[in-house]
Amino acid sequence: GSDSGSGTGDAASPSAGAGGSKLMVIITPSPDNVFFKAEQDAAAAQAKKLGYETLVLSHDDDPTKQSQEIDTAISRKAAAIILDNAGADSSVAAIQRAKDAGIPTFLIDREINKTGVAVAQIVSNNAQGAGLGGQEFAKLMGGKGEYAELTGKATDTNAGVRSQGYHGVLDQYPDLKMVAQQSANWDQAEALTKTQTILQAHPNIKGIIAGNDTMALGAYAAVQAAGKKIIVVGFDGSPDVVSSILKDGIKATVLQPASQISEMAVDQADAYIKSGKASQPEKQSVDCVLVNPDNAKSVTDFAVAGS
Amino acid sequence: MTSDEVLVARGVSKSYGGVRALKDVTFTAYRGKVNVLVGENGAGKSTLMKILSGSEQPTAGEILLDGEPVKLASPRDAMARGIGIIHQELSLFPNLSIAENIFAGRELRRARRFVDGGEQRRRTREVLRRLGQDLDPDTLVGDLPIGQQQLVEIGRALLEDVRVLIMDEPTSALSSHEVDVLFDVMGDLRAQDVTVIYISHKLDEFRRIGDWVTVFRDGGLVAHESMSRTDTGWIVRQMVGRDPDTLYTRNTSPTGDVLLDVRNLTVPGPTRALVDDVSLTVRAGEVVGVYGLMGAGRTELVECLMGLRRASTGEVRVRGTLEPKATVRARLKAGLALVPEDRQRDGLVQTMSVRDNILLATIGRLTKAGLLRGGAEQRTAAAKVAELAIKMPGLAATVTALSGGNQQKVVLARALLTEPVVLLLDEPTRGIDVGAKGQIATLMAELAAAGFGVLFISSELAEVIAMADRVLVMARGRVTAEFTAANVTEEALVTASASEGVMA
Amino acid sequence: MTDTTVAPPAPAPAEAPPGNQALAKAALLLLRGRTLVVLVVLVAFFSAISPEYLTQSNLILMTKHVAINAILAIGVTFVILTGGIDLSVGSIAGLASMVSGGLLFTGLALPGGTVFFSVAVVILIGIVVGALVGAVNGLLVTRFKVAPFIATLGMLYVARGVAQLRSDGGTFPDLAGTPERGNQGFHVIGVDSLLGIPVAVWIMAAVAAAAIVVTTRTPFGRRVYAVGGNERAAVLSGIRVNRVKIAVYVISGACAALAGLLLTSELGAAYPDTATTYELNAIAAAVLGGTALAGGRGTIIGTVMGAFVIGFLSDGLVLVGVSTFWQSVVKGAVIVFAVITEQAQQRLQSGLAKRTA
Amino acid sequence: MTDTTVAPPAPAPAEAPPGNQALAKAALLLLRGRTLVVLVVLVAFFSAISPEYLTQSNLILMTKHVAINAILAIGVTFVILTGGIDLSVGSIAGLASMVSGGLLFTGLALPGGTVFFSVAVVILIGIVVGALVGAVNGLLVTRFKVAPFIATLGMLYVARGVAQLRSDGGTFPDLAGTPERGNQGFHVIGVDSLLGIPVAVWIMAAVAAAAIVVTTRTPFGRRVYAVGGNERAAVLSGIRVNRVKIAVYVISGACAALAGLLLTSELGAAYPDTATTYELNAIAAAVLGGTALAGGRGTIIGTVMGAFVIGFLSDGLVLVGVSTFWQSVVKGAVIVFAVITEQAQQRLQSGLAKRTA
Ligand SMILES: Nc1ncnc2c1ncn2[C@@H]1O[C@H](COP(=O)(O)OP(=O)(O)OP(=O)(O)O)[C@@H](O)[C@H]1O
Ligand SMILES: Nc1ncnc2c1ncn2[C@@H]1O[C@H](COP(=O)(O)OP(=O)(O)OP(=O)(O)O)[C@@H](O)[C@H]1O
Ligand SMILES: [Mg+2]
Ligand SMILES: [Mg+2]
Repeated sequence: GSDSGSGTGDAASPSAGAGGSKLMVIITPSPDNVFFKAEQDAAAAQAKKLGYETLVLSHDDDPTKQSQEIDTAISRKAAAIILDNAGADSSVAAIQRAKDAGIPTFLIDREINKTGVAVAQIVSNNAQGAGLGGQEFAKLMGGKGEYAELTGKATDTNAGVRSQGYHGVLDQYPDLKMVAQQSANWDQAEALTKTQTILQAHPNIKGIIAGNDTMALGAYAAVQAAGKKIIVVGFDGSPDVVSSILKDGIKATVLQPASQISEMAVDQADAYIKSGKASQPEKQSVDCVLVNPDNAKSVTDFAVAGS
Repeated sequence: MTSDEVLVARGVSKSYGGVRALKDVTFTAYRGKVNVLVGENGAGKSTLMKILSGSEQPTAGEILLDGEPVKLASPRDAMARGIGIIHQELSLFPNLSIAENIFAGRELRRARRFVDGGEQRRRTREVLRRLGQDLDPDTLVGDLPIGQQQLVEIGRALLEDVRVLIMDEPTSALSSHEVDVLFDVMGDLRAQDVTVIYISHKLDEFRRIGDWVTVFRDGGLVAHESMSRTDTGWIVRQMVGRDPDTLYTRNTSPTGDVLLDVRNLTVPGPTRALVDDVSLTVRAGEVVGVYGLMGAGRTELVECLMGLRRASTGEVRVRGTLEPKATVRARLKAGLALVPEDRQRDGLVQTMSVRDNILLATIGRLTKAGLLRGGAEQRTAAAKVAELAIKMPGLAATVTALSGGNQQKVVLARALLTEPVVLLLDEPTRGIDVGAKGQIATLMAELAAAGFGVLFISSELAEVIAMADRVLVMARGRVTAEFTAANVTEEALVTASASEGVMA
Repeated sequence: MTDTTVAPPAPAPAEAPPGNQALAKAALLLLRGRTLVVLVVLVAFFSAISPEYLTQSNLILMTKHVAINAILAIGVTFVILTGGIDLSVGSIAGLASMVSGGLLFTGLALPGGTVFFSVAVVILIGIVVGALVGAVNGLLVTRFKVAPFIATLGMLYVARGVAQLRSDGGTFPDLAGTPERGNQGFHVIGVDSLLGIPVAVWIMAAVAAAAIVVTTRTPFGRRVYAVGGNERAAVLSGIRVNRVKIAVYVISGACAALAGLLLTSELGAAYPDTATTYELNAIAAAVLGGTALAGGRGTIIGTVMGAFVIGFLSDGLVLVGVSTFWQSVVKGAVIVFAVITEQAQQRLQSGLAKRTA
Repeated sequence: MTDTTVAPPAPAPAEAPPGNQALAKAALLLLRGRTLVVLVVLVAFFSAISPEYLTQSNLILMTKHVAINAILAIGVTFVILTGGIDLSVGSIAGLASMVSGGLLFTGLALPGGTVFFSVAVVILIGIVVGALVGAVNGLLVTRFKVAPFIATLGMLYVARGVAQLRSDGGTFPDLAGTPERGNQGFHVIGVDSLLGIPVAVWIMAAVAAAAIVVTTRTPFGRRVYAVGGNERAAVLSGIRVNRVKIAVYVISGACAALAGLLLTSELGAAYPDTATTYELNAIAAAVLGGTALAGGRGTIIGTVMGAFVIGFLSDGLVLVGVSTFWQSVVKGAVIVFAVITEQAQQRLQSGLAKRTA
């Protein structure tokens, strides 16, 4: 192997990655989305608390860049990698490479399409969360009327999972009619213009359900500009949407406990480094919480107080 | 058709847009002879050669090679048939070495696939030596002075296996020694039965080497003779179509104050000073000609006067005031204006209309509250067009739709609008037809009569002699002689232009 | 869009020469107004598919969407007219967005405390920042002789990085301002309407009108064309070429900043990825509208038409529900196709000139 | 990386002229090898900060990361040498990735059933697709006289759209192949190592070596420089300029496809956004390495060095944990800075020529 000089012997052994290293590498999508920033910050804070050095990187949703960053983690002989990955399929090889080099990876937020590669895949239960969001949306709509859906980047698994989760609920209402579905690539400005155009084609739309909060914010800006009363529901539980909910703007969102997931991942990584074996099953999901005007006050930084 | 007629152009015509560059020309080149082609600028010589070498297609007519009609669709075609050419405008690659230039497009190969760099270098060195040059074949052509670049271009043609070699003004930047070497080479070629077509403006030169002479005028072939049956006077008469003296209007206005006073101007250059300690004056009402061979530094002189180049030493006074600031704007303001040598490259904005081109230098004056006054623009431009008798489809026409002479007048009109006191004209008659030349001469005389000073550059003996009140001769950056209209002769100009010495 | 907007890609041609090439001339006219033709075809096509396309409200909305790209493209057109290129406009828009958004949301932290500026001042500062970045581009191009492609490519990265650093990647979520701070009203430029037309459209119209006046009616405009048409001739005519070049990059930067601010106002939030990759759309609009990348040829009206084509095309594809992927293919094909027709036009034109000269 | 790789931005100059400008000449040498100098400075800087930077394993790793961009940049260098530009290489890489990924994962559906090809054939098909797309670029530029910037900008959109349509936006997740299908082994090019060096690095070395031979030792290579140096003279020399131009776009397309395949193999999955915006990095590498955008000047070695600078810089910034935002700023600044030093070099060089000639 080319990883000579690591001095840790058998690279395949699960505990080899420790090698005395106190470095935890945290890789997420670009922190210019608050959600990922919260995720990064929580992981880094928890790792520091447990006495690790941290290297915080961002892959900007480019699997190649992620792959190169994982290489860097390998060459810096990280003790563990905490990863919010860039693609369910296109991340597998890189994570496998880390495993082969004896470095355990703990996935957060997004799953990959393979088990036995990462030590843990701790994700918020997107399907369950989308179910919650769908139910709330249906309730707000009164079970009938036209609506539009903004989906995330087509290459992102969560985009598909959430959309399916929404439809699992919404399709049961015969009077709820989806009149438009467009991808806004998770982007705020794109959500704005696409919503405006959709509203032109379908002026009777009563609601818009979005695959994440950034797009919900873009959609809501379009709704406001059109001077309409349209129900907007998002996903993530970002502070901006929470404050919009408090101001009677966006109606609801589904909070993913980002900070909690990050902390769990770091704790499990720590346990794994110390004991050499996994303390939890690989697939773990943390339930999402619906945020609406009833509980929005108690939400801070991707966590609901008392939940 | 005798077997001696290698290459024949029969009934060839060529038009560029509206310009008829060649009108039904039938030209013959004889085997193993040096066939000289002469004619004034713009007579159509290069156009015919471009057709014979495949880089232009005739509008009408045909080409016969060894009596067979051939189609020369590209330079490649012509080369394949053994026709090589040295272009008037250097067509070299400044980014490549001498050897690579010489073998561009027909590289020597090793193992079929690879360039044989060693052999190319060897043969390049050989051909350069044949031309009397001891240059490193790996030197970048862009780093060579113009004269040596011209030799590289010649070397390239010599290395081709040619039956017909066209040389379009190959000596324009060569020293007399280099010309001698070249003529020896041409002698060898002739001995090897290679047919040479040779174009030159230098009467004394081509009379030495030529076997046949063909004279072009205004796109047509006017005479074709064995060199031995001609003399210089005959050739000039054929070229001009009338006595050289009646062609141009001479300035007769009295001279006034010194308008332009240049002292000890030097422009440094890569190898030697481009302009070397030049002093001169131009008075009101005076037309001063500057004669010299190509590369003598005349263009650099006027460019420096205009602020386009930095002088290392020297003073420039306009109307007695020292002008220390050498920017184009400052010199324009002081009252100088330049009509550049290469109007396509330096003069015209090809994307603009006639009107916008005329007004370009003075557009700032035609505003009201910061906005252009369309009416004033139209009037100002129209007035100049009328004054200079510019022929054109309309003020809004793109300037490229005009003929060469009229394009030249557009640049002149722009210069005149800046209200200069001294006009600098660099080769104002280059590339324009005989009629337009006469008009430019008349214009210069009129300008002088109106109190301007005129300094013009020319490479044509007859023209300087006929138009200038005073002639300065430049060679190697220096002024080597000065003549008045009364004592100037062709011989004296030619001698002074080849001189290495400085005027006493 | 009256028919006076038929954009000639070059200054008006020669006064009509006599001759009976009526047919050829009709074809030429069609090609000259090709951007308009493409636009009309697009509108006809989409309104045949979707009845909502040709409604007043949708036209207004699409025009509003066009506004951002049109303003970017107008700025870029100035640069391209001089023979340069500006790849940094998207990043400049993002930077201006973050600078102004930050001033509205968090204010300016000074030693004496945090200062808030009125919306007008904030907008002004945003535009000045854009102009300054443009000036840096201009200096790199003129003073340091860096190729425009490289200078503005470097700036693309630098300005985007600085925009992200401004908030450490975060979003400034609320730009509404408060009465105490005296900075309310930022929504006016991006959200509000005046006489039924969005303010952003009025701004685009104002920018376009100003740009048309500058390019066609001022000495500066003439010099821009001259520098792009033949730089050496421009120098010899006493034009301070470097100044003109710096000025066009400043204009481009200022336009980019303005576009960034409109986008930000519309969204009600400033995020550092604002207008990422918008530079390609802006350049495409200019070229579609007949601006030659070699410089010297092009019109503002053409550029605006180009932006309309791109915008009406994108919105139409969304309206009829075409997938993003096809949107990409169609857009690329339309750009290349439009430029090929330009070639045809030039050939036809010079052919015509030959016959009528 | 021995010192023979000091990249002269232009073919070797005249034999050193005599003279005692030793100092000026030392400075010139330094500037001529500036890409190497920048690289050495980078390495020194990062290894001072992080002990892991200068380990054998990290150097091998970084070189592997460089490979993709280097191969893209080598292809683009050919195009730039002729005076063109290729903005479509990132999209071509993505398209090749999806075509080959699709062939491995789902096979080719024919009327008679689904056919699977061996890995070698799949790779070949991917590269041929890239070459064909390049040929279309070349035809647009030569036959239809579309400016290279626009032709390849259009292709940037079209090829990306087609890549996305190939899988309707999805990913081909598993490219391992199966023994029955006889298509195992795709991981070899992107994952495996040979003699301790990743196969991708060997491939980069092979591509670079071939490109060096082609540019410096073959008639075709000389013609590429000739076309970029003086197109008119090239025509007059009988060089078939259009063929040369088409060929360079084909080379660029093929290199882009190869880079896309390496990337895909490394990731073990093909997704349609592969290599998005990589074109800018590739062009930046070429220019950093001394390739002139005007054409005619540049070397493959310089380009490879440029790719090393960009790659070692990025990886170094990642290794020491600099935020993405600063990475962007630093990268932009380095690109511009390197080109400014090139200007300085040229001035110094011509100054020197003046004094020594
Ligand atoms: N590409 C072109 N487009 C338009 N007109 C042209 C072109 N080339 C030449 N001409 C015109 O054709 C005529 C003949 O030009 P040509 O170059 O053949 O003259 P020449 O006899 O070689 O002159 P010189 O002695 O100056 O070289 C001139 O009027 C010139 O302006
Ligand atoms: N780019 C250049 N590089 C090197 N040497 C040059 C360059 N340009 C001009 N020279 C040299 O400078 C001198 C003057 O050149 P130039 O051709 O401008 O003179 P000129 O008298 O104006 O000639 P022309 O009759 O062509 O107008 C010549 O020795 C020439 O070789
Ligand atoms: Mg000629
Ligand atoms: Mg001259």
